[in-house]
Amino acid sequence: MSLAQRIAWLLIAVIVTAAALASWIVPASYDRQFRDEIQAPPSKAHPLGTDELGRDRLSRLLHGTQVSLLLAPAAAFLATLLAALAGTLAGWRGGWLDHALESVCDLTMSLPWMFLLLTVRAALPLDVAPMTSVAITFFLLGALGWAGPARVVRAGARALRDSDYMLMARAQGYRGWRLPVWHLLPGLRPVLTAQFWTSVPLFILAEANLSLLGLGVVEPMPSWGGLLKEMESLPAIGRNPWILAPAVVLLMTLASLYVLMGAKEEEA
Amino acid sequence: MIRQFLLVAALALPVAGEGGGTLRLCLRSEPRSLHPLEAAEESSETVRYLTAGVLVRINRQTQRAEPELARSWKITDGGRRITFQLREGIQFSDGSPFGAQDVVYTFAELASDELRSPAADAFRTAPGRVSAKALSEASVTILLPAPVAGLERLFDAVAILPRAGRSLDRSVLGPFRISQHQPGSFILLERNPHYWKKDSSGRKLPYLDAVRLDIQQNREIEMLRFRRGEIHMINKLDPELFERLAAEEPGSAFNAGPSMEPEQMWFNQANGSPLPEYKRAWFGSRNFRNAISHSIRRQDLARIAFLGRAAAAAGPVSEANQYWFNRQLKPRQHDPKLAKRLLVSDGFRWQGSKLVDRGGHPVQFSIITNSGNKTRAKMAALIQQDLGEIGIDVRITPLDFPSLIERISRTFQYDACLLGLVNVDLDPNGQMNVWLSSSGNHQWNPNQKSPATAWEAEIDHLMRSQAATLDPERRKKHFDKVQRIVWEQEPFLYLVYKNALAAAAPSLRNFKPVAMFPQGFWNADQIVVSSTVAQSRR
Amino acid sequence: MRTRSLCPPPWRNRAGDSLMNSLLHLRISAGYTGRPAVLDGLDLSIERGEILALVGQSGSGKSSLALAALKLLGYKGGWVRGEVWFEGVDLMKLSERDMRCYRGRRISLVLQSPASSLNPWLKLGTQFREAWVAHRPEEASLWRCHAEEALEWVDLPADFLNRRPGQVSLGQAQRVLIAMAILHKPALLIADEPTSALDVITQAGILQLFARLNQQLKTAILYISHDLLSVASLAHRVAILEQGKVVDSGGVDEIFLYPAHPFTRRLIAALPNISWADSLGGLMKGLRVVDSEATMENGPAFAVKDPFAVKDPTVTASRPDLDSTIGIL
Amino acid sequence: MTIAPLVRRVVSLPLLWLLAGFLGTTLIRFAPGFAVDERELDARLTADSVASIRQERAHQTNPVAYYLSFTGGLLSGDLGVSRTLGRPVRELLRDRIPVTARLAGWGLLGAWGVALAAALAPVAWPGYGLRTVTSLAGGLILSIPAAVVALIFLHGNWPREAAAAVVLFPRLHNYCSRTIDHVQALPHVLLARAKGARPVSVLLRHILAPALPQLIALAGVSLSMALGVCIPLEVLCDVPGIGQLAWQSAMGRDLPVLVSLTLLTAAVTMTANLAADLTLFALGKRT
Repeated sequence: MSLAQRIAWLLIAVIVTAAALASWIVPASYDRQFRDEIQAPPSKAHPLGTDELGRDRLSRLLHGTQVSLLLAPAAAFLATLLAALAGTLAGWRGGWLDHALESVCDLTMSLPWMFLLLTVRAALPLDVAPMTSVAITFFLLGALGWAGPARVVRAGARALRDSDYMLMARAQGYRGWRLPVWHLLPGLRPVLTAQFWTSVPLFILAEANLSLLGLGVVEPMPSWGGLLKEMESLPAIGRNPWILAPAVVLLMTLASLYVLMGAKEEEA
Repeated sequence: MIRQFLLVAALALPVAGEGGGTLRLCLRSEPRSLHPLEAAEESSETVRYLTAGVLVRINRQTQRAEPELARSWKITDGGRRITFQLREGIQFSDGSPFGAQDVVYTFAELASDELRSPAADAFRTAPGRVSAKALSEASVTILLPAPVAGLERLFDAVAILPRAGRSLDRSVLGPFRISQHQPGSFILLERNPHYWKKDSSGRKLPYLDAVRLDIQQNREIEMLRFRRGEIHMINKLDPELFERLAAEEPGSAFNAGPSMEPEQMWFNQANGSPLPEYKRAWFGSRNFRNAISHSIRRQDLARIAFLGRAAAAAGPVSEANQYWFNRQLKPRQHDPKLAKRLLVSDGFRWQGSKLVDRGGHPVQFSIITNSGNKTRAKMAALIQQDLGEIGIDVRITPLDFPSLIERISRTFQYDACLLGLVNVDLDPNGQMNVWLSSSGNHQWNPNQKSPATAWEAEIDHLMRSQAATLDPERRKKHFDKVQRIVWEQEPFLYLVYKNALAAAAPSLRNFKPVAMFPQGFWNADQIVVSSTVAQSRR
Repeated sequence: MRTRSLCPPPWRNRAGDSLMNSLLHLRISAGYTGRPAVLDGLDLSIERGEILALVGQSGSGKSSLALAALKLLGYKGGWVRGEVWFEGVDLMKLSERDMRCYRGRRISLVLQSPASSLNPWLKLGTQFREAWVAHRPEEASLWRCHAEEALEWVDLPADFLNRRPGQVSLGQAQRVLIAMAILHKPALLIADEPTSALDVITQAGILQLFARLNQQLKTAILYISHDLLSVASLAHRVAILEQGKVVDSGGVDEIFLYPAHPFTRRLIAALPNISWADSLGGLMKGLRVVDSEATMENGPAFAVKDPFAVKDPTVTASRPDLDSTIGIL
Repeated sequence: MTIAPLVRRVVSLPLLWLLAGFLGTTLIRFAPGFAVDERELDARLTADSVASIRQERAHQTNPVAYYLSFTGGLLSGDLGVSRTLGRPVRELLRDRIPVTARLAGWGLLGAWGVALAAALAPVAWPGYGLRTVTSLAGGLILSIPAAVVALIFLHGNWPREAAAAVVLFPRLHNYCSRTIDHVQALPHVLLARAKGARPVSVLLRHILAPALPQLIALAGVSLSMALGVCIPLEVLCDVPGIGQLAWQSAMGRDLPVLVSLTLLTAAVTMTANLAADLTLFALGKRT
């Protein structure tokens, strides 16, 4: 294992542990408002300072990490899974099915899904638990984000379908659904992993944007997306650079994942 | 240093022959309509304010009606008729003369059935039509279907149009006229060469050569452009941006004191709402509402959400409204003991730290608010914690505006709503639709066939009587009573009045912001952009 | 565009260098980042005009060595350390730009998979032209003439220049690649398992071609393969690669008939038993070198330098029944 | 690929396009707050006025009927009148499409340039850790909200097109670099290098050209990506383009505008993808 990989593992381990142990290691609950210490700079009591409502930033960061690390990959996984299924099916079966899926992709990519999200919000009761509403958000994002990747997967599946090793698999007597599932999907793994990792940060950010529609993470629950949105008041960052902490953590997580993923691919 | 300079500058006026420069500021949305009679929201009203000539102008500083195109007026027929004596020798911006026919034409347009705007609706207090008749070339009489108290104030919003056949864009009576409109981008107003007003030294107003209104939604960017010197003025500045500016350029930050726009919260008491019976009982109880009100730390809302640039609110009228403010009402103090007492008297009790009602239902409700408003989101979070302290579980749900409106006006699927109201009219008649129980804008329980409660019936009565009398003293007494009932019953929990904050470049002279619309440029015809200072800034 | 004159004449000897006598002398370690070294202190030299076969199991670093010699390993995510002496110059010290003057001009490469070694998007002619112009920009217009000559060497008609890679067979593709490799009459041709993707008949043709190139163009060939049969028929010398080191080397006969190193023995023993060894011997004996052009065309498929120009009599003695095997062949 | 499926696609495209419009209409129609107007909250309006404002939207409540009348108007080039801005949709689009086209076009051009450069650089100069640098840069930019990128560019007073390019870059880079890595690992690239081919030639002829099919497919997708990116950029930077219009109309549930925009997006997406496929087909025939 190279040094970079060691560092990557270490970082991931630290971030995951810190998030998992958030409730124990932070000085205060993420929603506790220290109203006399608003926008406080980092101190012993609040290592990353406090936010506009006097809430401990470190606590919010770690709890937000919990939410985002759990749900964004889940959404990315869902999207990738759907893309894999649709793409493989289209690329594998070809013919009218391919044609139909192509059309559905085209449709999916051009419809104003925002309104569906709004409709879902309207259908939900207003007082659903914050976590439920976040989970629903991510689920919807995942369920809607498959079309673009599906096209890519389809192209890959096409190429693989005609490859020698698929022929081998056929020669070995595989047939029916086993063929695409056991032989095509593994072949598509690089495409799918790439897809997966690219979409994780996109989902994190999409969640932040959805808060605007009332479908994201709601007060007082934190999430990376919501914390990243604080960066929108740029001049404030100049004076309180610790606002960047969530971005740094996200970047470290992503960078580590890239390094580890790269290593995995080289092995493969 | 800058401050001192400003004091000197404020007296300085442009030297004869020198232009007053171009004033640049931002509109926060594309105006819905540039037709002055249709103006209904802030952007359109801004354009109307800057371009339109009116018969009577409410002086934004003194809050009194002053003669404008009308030299004088007289109200007769118990408040149904108003007769104006017009100024003579006034020309439209295209040079054509202004006369009684223009006023008659304007009111004929205003009475048109298709026209749906606040300016028009203000005259539709009863069935029937408004009719205007020219008595002479310089005198007009206008007859209303029913008496209106404070009638003259309505004319502040009525732009006088040129009589039929002339271009609406080119012929205006206000200090500026539209010279260029790039939809979605900007509106350029140029000086009206035939504007009738002159300053004390006899120099023609306005001083400014032009006003450029850039359409700019984002507040951060507006601030950024201000710092760069690209715009000269910001109205209704966010507290956060104000603080930043005050720290860095104290001479540019102006605080005109509490505005007229309250932040308020109310519970859903609508008849047709799908709420469970026990929630209706909570929200319908005065004790419950008062208890909630006493549990909220208004000082914290002002201090934290508004960074101290707001004042705790007691009622629907802020102290900025000099005449109608009810000085006897004080904002409700944070008093958890009193709140608990009130709750106990209604049969509420605590299970552990959680509040439950008589039937054992845990007290939990959601507050909806419009998404994208940072200050309101902060208020909601503060309220959430405040109410959490007495064992109430509050959920905050930000919704986009149409969804929110649908819930509060159609489906009534909500528990409580946190919203700010825009109050442009000083007169209580402007709030008539809010207080009449039969009205659709009676938010907590709209469109009632008959008043649901005795106190609502009393408000109805008081509002009607204040509108029926012309005696300002008696009107004030009635409306003070309305304010007191509202304070006692709290159908609306008034939280804070945010301050009217503004930013103005040092190059601006005669900048005197007020709390009332249009805050910074109410005296636009007298503002000067000094080119020397503007250059040195760059 | 850079002109050729900026490149140092690569074949000029540098006096006083002990390594300059060999055509190519490698003393290198190489590997891929994040993994154990593939080549570990490897020492290998190849003389002018010689065919050296490099034999080893798959994964022993044979292909890495081929790339390392051309300093191409970096493009595969690998690293090389050590010295690569070629015609008296340490290639490791050359810049990438100078290195390019060697690639394709003094040292050529032929790869295992002819199908994918040709850019499917370009006409063969274009690819020839590129190979030519890369080193002779001043004579760019002459590319066709030289390409046709090279094609003639590999027995392909000139109209191949107009074809696309998709329009030629596997064997033809490999010949095209070889033609491209000899375009500049290089001193050294590195062939990395050039026949493994081909059928037996085609293989034979290619091997024959290598032998002819070696003889007529005096091109030294580094023949990398695990196909012992082809090694035996083609190479002058064999080097055995195991775990990144050359563990055994010597003349073909020495290695095959008297394998000294245990690994070599294992390698030989893995050949299909007696009959294989027999046929091997027979092959070596039977395919005596045919020098003339005439025999090239009509004679046996393999043209090999006679490995049995024997000094050691025991070799023949121990294999009494060789003649009969020839009959079978 | 044979020509038959392509022909079928070209033929079915208009139908699909109309379907997209209809589905869009339906989605918008059933979104909450469809029938409301902000003006209803204006206490200065009389009950009659509010009622008549409510009435204005009544005829748009049946999506089928509305869409039929909309497509009817479409035939004569009439896209209806925006209900929030009060102007004909056609005029709005005419004013705004060039603005967005410029923004998205330059943004795409820049993003593609940088993405390709970032994907090719590690191939041209291997072993300097360039790959790590570029993918980290991509990851970094990917994790900055588009709104923040827009604000940074506004603060720096840099062109908005560059902001669009920055937002688009990481989304393209990942695919580009993967495709190019894949191609550059093919033997013919190695062989081209072994021939001594000039690096530029290796990059262009031996790496970029074979990667073209995937890149073209991505180019098709990137067009709709660019439209998506234009929304936050235009809203934040107040660029009077399609993206800003889309956002404003969404907030106002402006059905005529939104349906037109849906059709526009669908047309762009579908033609881009079709164009990509046709190009591939043409290229496929050549090889």
